[in-house]
Amino acid sequence: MTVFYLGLALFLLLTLFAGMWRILRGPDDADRMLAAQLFGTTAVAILLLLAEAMDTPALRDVSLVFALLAAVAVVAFVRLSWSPTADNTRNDG
Amino acid sequence: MVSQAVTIVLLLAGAGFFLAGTLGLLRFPDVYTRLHSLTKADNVGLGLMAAGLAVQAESWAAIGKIALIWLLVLLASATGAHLVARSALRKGIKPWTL
Amino acid sequence: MDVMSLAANWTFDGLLALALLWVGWRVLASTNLFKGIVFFIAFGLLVALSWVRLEAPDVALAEAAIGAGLTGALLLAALSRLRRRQDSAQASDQPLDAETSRTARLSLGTQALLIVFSAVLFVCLGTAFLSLPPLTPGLGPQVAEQLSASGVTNPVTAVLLNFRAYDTLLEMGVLFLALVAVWSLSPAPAQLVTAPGSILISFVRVLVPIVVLAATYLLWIGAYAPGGAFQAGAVLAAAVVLILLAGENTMPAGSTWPLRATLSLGLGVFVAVGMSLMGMGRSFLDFPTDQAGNLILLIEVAATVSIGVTLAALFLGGQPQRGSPK
Amino acid sequence: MTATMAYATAGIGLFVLGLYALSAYTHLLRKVIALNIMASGIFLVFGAIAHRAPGQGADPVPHALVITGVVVAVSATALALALMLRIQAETGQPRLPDETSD
Repeated sequence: MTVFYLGLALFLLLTLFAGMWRILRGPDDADRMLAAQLFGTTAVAILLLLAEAMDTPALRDVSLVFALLAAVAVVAFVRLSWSPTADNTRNDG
Repeated sequence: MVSQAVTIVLLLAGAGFFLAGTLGLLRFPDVYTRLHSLTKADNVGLGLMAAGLAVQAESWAAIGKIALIWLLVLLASATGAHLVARSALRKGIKPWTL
Repeated sequence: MDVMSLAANWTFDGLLALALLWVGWRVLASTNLFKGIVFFIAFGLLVALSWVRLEAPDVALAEAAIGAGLTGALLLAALSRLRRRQDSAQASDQPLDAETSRTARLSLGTQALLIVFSAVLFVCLGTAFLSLPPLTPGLGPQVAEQLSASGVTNPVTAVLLNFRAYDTLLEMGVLFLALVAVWSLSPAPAQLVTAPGSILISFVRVLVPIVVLAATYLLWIGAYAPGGAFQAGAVLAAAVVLILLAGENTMPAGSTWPLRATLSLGLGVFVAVGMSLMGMGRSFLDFPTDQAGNLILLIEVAATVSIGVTLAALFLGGQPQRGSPK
Repeated sequence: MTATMAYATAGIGLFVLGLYALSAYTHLLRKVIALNIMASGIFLVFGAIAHRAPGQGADPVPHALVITGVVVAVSATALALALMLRIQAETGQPRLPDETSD
């Protein structure tokens, strides 16, 4: 079973690498951000698999932290860099 | 042995959804369709994998933690997808049509 | 370990290490700065996975919260401020999209020299690593020997808050000083003008209590399993950042003294515990064995709150203005 | 041992890459990111060294040092970004003054 878990984790790692192509190509900033969000979910799955494969239940806590913070980057992106009115904002900084 | 078989089937099915989600992210034509494919990996792919691993979990607490992780990812991906799609519409990005 | 699992382990580690290098290169070499930042977020994720593989779950937790969450948000905020100011400063005669001109100032010769130097440095450092004596026991056995006197059973927490408590105290000082410096540079810039929308507000309302609960869990479990004040503080900071991002206005209104008190709480409690130990005839931060667990927990609770609020205040990028209007 | 070597090599490589980018690029945001990459590289080498003793798990002391380092790195990054924005406000360019003048 350990080899099976590890093999699946490896497979997910490979899909993550494939997703890098979307960051390279874009075309829009949002497309790149979507890839990052998919990576977050993939990392959660990889960590859950590794928790079994490496017999370290603590890895579920790492996975929990990823799941908790999965939205931070996307929310920051939408609110700060990509809001529709980003071009006519006040500038008092 | 039955539980192992169940785990293997669920994990393989989940991995299939991750593969499909990644392929969709790479191949679909615009941001809305890519959102669609990506949230399948988040929701169904991770859900199946979490279910498969929960079968093997050592305690009810561990099962609860795995379920919580899945629910949190669901919440994050639904909110993220909504925010990105809404901003894209407001920015005037036209949904892809044939 | 049989051949199959050995092969799977090696493949996983080898691919992950290669990916680290490739993504690190893409982070630095992307002509588009936003692309580089997204690669950096992915990079943080891969680093966290590497820590898992190096059997350092404590570090993986910290890296997951900071590397993949907070640093990405910090960089995105800084980039959007840079771009907005460049947009508003149209009068500038310098090219606005200066992000793309990267190494223009370096001549080809200098660049070649730099590349050769980097290659030589890589070989030297690699040789140095290889020439380390192969079988060092490290400090692991010493830590294990003294663990029962530390008040906790997680060796990393024992090192952080007992054996090397000075490090952690000074680190709280570094965090505090960094914030003082950021506050002295500028007032916090207003950055959000659009309405957050009801879905984002409900999301934050649901998520933040769970995040606070998880931070408490990480703090508590840190005594005997991977976790602790830094991880809990970083997770807490991410929750505060989410609240700030969901608001229409990032300026907290009213008096700033509760904020200032919270920011100095961690350092204050740490020093106060150390000093009162001195008052009882012991050395600074020399915990008595029977009270060590409680004292560590006291310091960690204060440190967690301070780390969380300080990191979030650093995200604001300046001193919040008193009672600033919307 | 092999896995440890892989991460050590990656760590050293990242340090060198970051150092190159730090010297070659003039944009301050790039320099800040380069410093972060260098820091990650150094931490990974620490982790690899902590993981060298076979069979008995990892050494907790370097792990504690790295956790401290990660938090210091993020606060230093925040300070560096604030300095960058201040420099841009003063000079109009996110670059060091001696690298801005033509």
